[in-house]
Amino acid sequence: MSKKNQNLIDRIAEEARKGRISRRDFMHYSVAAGLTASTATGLWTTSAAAQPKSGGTFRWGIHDGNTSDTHDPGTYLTRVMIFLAHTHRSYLTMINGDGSLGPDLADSWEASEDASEWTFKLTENASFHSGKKVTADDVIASLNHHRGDDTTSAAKALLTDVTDITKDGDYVVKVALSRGNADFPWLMTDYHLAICPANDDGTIDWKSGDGSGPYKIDNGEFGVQFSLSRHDGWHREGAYFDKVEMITLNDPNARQTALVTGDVDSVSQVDLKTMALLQRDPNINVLNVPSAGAITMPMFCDTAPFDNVDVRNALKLSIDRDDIIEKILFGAATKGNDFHHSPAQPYWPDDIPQREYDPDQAKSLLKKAGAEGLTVSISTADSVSAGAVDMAVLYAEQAKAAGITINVVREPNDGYYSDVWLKKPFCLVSWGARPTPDVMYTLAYKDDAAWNESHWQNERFNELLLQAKSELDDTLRAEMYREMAMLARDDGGTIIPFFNNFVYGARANVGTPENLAASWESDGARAASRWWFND
Amino acid sequence: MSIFVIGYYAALIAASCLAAYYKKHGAFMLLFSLTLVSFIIGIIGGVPALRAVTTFAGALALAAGTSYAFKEFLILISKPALAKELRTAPLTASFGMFVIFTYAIAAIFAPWIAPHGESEVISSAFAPPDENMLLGADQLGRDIFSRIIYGARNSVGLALVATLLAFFMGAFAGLMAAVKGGWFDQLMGRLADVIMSIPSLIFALLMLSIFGTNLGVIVIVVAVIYSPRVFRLTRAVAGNIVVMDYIEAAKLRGEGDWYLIRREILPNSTAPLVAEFGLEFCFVFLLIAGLSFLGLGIQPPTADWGSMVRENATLISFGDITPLIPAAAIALLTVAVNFVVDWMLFRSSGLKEQ
Amino acid sequence: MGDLTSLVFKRLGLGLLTLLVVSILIFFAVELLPGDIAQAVLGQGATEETVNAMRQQLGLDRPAPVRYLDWLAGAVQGDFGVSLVSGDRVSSAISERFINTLFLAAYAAAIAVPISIVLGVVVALLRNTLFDRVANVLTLTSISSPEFFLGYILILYLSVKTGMFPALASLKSDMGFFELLHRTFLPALTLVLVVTAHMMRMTRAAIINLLASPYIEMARLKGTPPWKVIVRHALPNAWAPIINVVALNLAYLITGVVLVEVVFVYPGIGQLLVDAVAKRDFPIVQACCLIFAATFILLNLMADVGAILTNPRLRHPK
Amino acid sequence: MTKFSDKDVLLEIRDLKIEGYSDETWVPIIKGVDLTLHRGEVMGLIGESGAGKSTIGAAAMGYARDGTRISDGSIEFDGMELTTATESERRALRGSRIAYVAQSAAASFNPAHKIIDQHTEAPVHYRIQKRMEAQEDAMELYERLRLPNPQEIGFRYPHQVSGGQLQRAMTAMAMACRPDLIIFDEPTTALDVTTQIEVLAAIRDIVDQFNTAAIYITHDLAVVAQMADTIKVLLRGEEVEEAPTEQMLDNPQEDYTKSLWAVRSFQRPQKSRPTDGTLPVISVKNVDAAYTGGVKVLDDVSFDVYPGMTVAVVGESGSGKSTTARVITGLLPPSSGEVLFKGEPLPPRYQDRKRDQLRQAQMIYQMADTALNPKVRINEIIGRPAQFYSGLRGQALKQRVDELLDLIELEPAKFYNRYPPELSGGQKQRIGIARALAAEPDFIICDEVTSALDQLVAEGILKLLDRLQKELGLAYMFITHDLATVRSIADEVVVMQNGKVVEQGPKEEMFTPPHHPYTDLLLSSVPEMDPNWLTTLLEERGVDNIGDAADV
Repeated sequence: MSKKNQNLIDRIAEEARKGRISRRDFMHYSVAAGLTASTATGLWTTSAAAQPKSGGTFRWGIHDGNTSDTHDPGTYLTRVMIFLAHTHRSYLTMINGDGSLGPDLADSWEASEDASEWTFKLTENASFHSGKKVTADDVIASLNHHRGDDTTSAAKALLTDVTDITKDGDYVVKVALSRGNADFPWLMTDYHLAICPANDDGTIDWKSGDGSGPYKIDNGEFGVQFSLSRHDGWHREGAYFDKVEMITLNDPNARQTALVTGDVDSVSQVDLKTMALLQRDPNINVLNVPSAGAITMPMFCDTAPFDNVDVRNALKLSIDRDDIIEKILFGAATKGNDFHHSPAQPYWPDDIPQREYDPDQAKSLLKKAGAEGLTVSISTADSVSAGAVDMAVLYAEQAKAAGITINVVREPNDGYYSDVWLKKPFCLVSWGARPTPDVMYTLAYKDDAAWNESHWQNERFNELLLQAKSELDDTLRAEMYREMAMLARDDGGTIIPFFNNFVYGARANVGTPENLAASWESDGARAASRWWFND
Repeated sequence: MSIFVIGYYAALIAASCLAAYYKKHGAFMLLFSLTLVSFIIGIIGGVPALRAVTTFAGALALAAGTSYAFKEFLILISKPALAKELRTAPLTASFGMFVIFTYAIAAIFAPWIAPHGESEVISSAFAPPDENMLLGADQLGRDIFSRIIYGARNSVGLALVATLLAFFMGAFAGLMAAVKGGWFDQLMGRLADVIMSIPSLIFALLMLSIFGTNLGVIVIVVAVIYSPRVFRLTRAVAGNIVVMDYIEAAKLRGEGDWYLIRREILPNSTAPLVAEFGLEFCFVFLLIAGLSFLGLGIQPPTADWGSMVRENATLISFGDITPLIPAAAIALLTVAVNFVVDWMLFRSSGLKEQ
Repeated sequence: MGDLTSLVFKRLGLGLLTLLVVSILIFFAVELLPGDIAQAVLGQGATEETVNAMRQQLGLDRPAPVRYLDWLAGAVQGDFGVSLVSGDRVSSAISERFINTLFLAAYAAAIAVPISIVLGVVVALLRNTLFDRVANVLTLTSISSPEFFLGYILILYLSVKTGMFPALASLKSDMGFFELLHRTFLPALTLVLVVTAHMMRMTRAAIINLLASPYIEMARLKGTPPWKVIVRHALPNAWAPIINVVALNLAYLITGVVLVEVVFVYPGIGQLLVDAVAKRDFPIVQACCLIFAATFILLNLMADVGAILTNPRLRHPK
Repeated sequence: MTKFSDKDVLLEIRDLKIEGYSDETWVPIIKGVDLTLHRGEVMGLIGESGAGKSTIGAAAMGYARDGTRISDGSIEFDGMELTTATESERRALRGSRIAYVAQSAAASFNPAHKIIDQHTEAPVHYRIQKRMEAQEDAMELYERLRLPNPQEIGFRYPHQVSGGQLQRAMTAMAMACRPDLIIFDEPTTALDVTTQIEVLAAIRDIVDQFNTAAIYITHDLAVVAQMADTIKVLLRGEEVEEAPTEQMLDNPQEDYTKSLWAVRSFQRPQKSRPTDGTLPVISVKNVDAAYTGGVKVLDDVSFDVYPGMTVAVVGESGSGKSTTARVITGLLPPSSGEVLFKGEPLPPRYQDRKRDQLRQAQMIYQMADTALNPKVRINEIIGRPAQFYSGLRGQALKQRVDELLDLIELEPAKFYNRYPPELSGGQKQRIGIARALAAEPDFIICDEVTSALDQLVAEGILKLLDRLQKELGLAYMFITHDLATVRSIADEVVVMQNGKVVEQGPKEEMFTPPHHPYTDLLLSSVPEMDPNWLTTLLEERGVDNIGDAADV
């Protein structure tokens, strides 16, 4: 056993003693560090002072809910629904706490050579809350819900490459793609793709709220709260709480007060301004997890003045990322480098030089482009993110040093994504975490993507994107992503100042695993099934 | 027992005795009951509580003194007719006038008074107060004090313009309705009913969502929301005037509606309208603050008290007073306006209760 | 009494007309809102195809006047349609929220109305004393403070610092009545602070306005003690303006509490309406606005009827 | 002062001074008045408005109205000094030993309570009687005051009872605790003459029956002559003179008193209609009119007004006098009939009349306070019609205004820039006249122009109007309820009752019998200076007859 591995085991054991690591994770890491499963089990029993305990009602304040939410997975939009989906429904695959891809309904999956056909083997233990077994029919109907001409699903674009979905017996599902996609199992974690019980006609029954997740809904009201209780016989490990209450708390102050006063056990988002103050409260743990989510500032590369790459780079140079991270995010972010690939995603290239605030160079670039004293307008709204307006204002202040005048236009919150995004040449956009760089680039940087928010057309980039998609060799893939990152950084039309962290909080008596998933807030939206009460 | 406590009670008792000696019953009751209450406060809260009482009383006395001095100042500089009116102003009203005056100065001379620029980032976020920044910095490191000064200009200016517009529309419609009567009166009345029956915040929300949140839209929407109230009041006031014989005389002379409104009705309805203006101003101010609170207010980085409260509201749970300052600025101004309005209503209603 | 009945019917008729105009206004306001329900529901994930598919499913491709008339035809039969987003009946979507709103309003009113009237009478009796002036300053301050400000202060002192009351007013179906009262105390108290001052000042003003009346002087010259002058001789004649302001404030308690709902996370109808506006869910917006407008109209009508019923001249005709 | 002995003194006021608060200072209202009242004595306090009559009346109860204070002197009631007594001691006297009857019973009864409940309030409060006893007693008093239905009337609300009856009910209420002293503060001023008699008689009887002392405050000499044993005349807060009634009437000492007496002597010769075929200026022809709601208020009214003549329209409130004026001016279009101006029919609505037609008929209002816009300067009030009709501008306009001010005997330099509230009642009324004259009309409607004024001032206005008529050849339609005014200024009289013209003709004819019964009732009800007038009249009419008349 290497020294490095021994250190790792010591650390894991220490974490286990403090009760900060789950048994599952403990086993996972120990085995990874070279122990056999039985040795690991022994070590767990000796070192874990506080292993997950069952029981209790988990009151969970969630920051984005709406009275007009529905159970339709195709129109999931708010955090409350996404979190609820991860609590009462199942997916084919799930993202583990350490960011790896793990099984949910599918026990295992494999691809054809060119990654254009995928086979998922389903677990035979899974059942819906109604008692019905989860079979291939349910999976096929659930995926088809997002396909076809008359679907109203927001996930339609995700599955456009799927040509056919077939079953091979009750527990095997085969998916045929029009072109290879090595990341297809990752796509299956998308929050829209929850598996619902199928009707006889091949549609799904989403209205009843039935699912095969760790908890079943007892009662609830959209935009207010949901009460759930444990689904005995859930097909995976976890679900320690007896009951879960998911409460919609849209007002940041109400959320925080509820956490401070103990009206809830955890909240899904903490106001960054008060993060530091909250950390001082001994009753509260602030959980700060780097994510792949980002605020982007796309410029239309085909619209003056952004059609000049020097202007674009000047604008990229005149933003002080550190200042923004400090003032807007209070440090809770990873510095961005103008390519949409975060350290929380696989294949992240760690050797690309960081772009820094350099108003002088920006000035000279502008001079070169003949655009000195540039004036542009940037559109933003509070609905983009809590600090989006402040951020734009701060950027405008910083850009003054480069002789750039930026007018901040606060747009109405309502309809921002229908009237501003993709319509105004320079705006702020909030992007949720996507599991892989491929998904992200395909969605918003591919030349013909519907959401190519910067109207960026780069031949080499698109070529690489297609190659990487079906490349099953990780090393080659990583190299391709590195080159794409450089292209986006130096030629692309999007400023990415930072990847924001997920900052959420829990009462001190709530036990959490060491690794918290970075796909969503609250441990990848799975706090209900992964956390527990310590006392 | 500290010297402070001894001095505290000695001063109170001596003042009570003096008041009693000079037969100032009100003052005596006030002072002596304060003495008695202080015993209880002192027992429960100890010296700090007594200090708080002293500070509070001192602040009150300072406010009263300032108001009194300001009133005398106004009396001296104004014309005899106005000075006579001013002499009737109670302390609360002169306090109100003083506050309004201060706000007006702050608003007009904001660029000169404020030590820093409105959106100038000068330090780190939430930097504590120092000699450079009176009240510390906000979430972007901008000077809160400067932003409050500029906020006076923006918030108060916006509310003022909106109220003026509401008044113009409401009063004009009300006067026309009172003079014309008949179907026009009915129509305007129904229209006012319709607007009033939709909750103001909802109405503003809808309209601002439709037309965007630029200043012009805010002013117009808020004016439309509040004009029915002005309309109703003007209609009622003018309704009392149009039955006067001098209106009948003017009508029988063959005067037109516009002359009736301008020369006969308007001069007689100014007092209640001005008082209403003050009240409306407060409501408009609070509505705009509420809109800003919901994120539909003035565009950033323009400083505005409502948004300043909203931006920092979460700090309240930690006992940080930063967000309370702009909120208190809102409250102080509305209180001040209400004080003045109260006095004016008292004057115009002719209540001479002693 | 015949006059009263005909007045009520006339006002109800006018009220219906007002509601009709409100419904037209709201319909076209929702139409004018940028974006539509399909875009709102699909959010960032909307593509043209899916948006069109959803529009077609919801019948949004028909011209606006047709949709309005369709809705109106249902509405006059008491059918306010189904929520475009969830497909639930509007009545069932709203009823629970509306009951919550009514509960909070009733709770606040049950505290505020008696307090403000009693205080108003006391202050009128002690007019121009120190007590009156202090009350005046305090009420003005509470009128002048933004609601959210009051709410936050109450949370700070009664919840965060002392922990006496929960800061969240979220409701559960299995709550006992007293737990319910305890849980909703802070929002109720905020509302009480907002409305009490107004009602109290109006009560005081209405009474003091009457003190110059000859019959008050007569009562004094009959040797009636001051409290009896106020309670027996002034108050009975001051009911009309008091009822009016009470009605106005009750209407406010039902229709104007969005901010308080936001601050305390109370599941009332205001929050529902704001959400529905965000989602462009026309039937819900329409129904909420009509409920608000009807509340306003009915309370105003009740105030007028109340004023008539407390006025002996109108109650006992010659 | 022979009737009452000194040991029976009930109320003794010495050197009373009262101040009122206005314009931030205390100004004296009563400047040292003495008053001695014996048990059973009725003293009349008489004087013009502003003389301080009511203030003294209230002070006799130890009561200072809001905004006034008793600054000096003593008020001794039955051995108790009221100025130094505590508020509760003074309050204990009110209602029980000193009672008050206010000018307007309609306003002074609380509209929210039944009459009898208000009646029993004081006796129950003072524990003089139980509630039921007090009610029994109230009914008895109602009967004595000759109220119809004494058992039932108390259970009505004030607005359900007529003004004359209310005034008697209020007298009964004052009597509830059998007080030693009652203050009557102009109790009949607001009533029509026919009703006034009834109330006067009732008050006199009950005061006699209980031998209650009373202070009777009024501005009407004839009324006080009927009621008082002693009369005290006041002028601007000071006593002018005091004497037993007969003596005062026969032989007033002071000039001021004499001038009061002399008011009633103005009279001018009656003119008769022109016989040369001149058309009447205004001719009202068979006019019917109704207000919205359909109640008919005018029924077939016809009369003519000839140039240069004064037609007085008399009648009690509700008789349709003012409505007739509204029909003529076009404010209320008649439902049938028409109004002719110099033979030409006038459009029924004023909006349809031409500017010149509007100019020809002007109006002077009863209440100068509401007739003049308080926020407009005198020069504009008067100048506007001249500017509006004749298009005068600048210097010409100023000259015209000066001329008009001269005409109404107000000094132009002094009044040109003033506002109405700075003027006295009589001056305001003159401005009203000037405004009418500014239009250069042929015909002026004078709507009760003197009834709100003190007698001396009214006299001046009447003389002015008379002079203007002579100088400018104006025709007046003089609406009034005061027969004395009619007697002094009218050429022709139209008597109206319930919207109908009862009788019309030249003044001399109208004032000489035989009359129409209603005219007779009106004429005979006007109080006369003779102290025995009321007694005689009551004997003539018989008590029952009066009760009916009062219920009209």
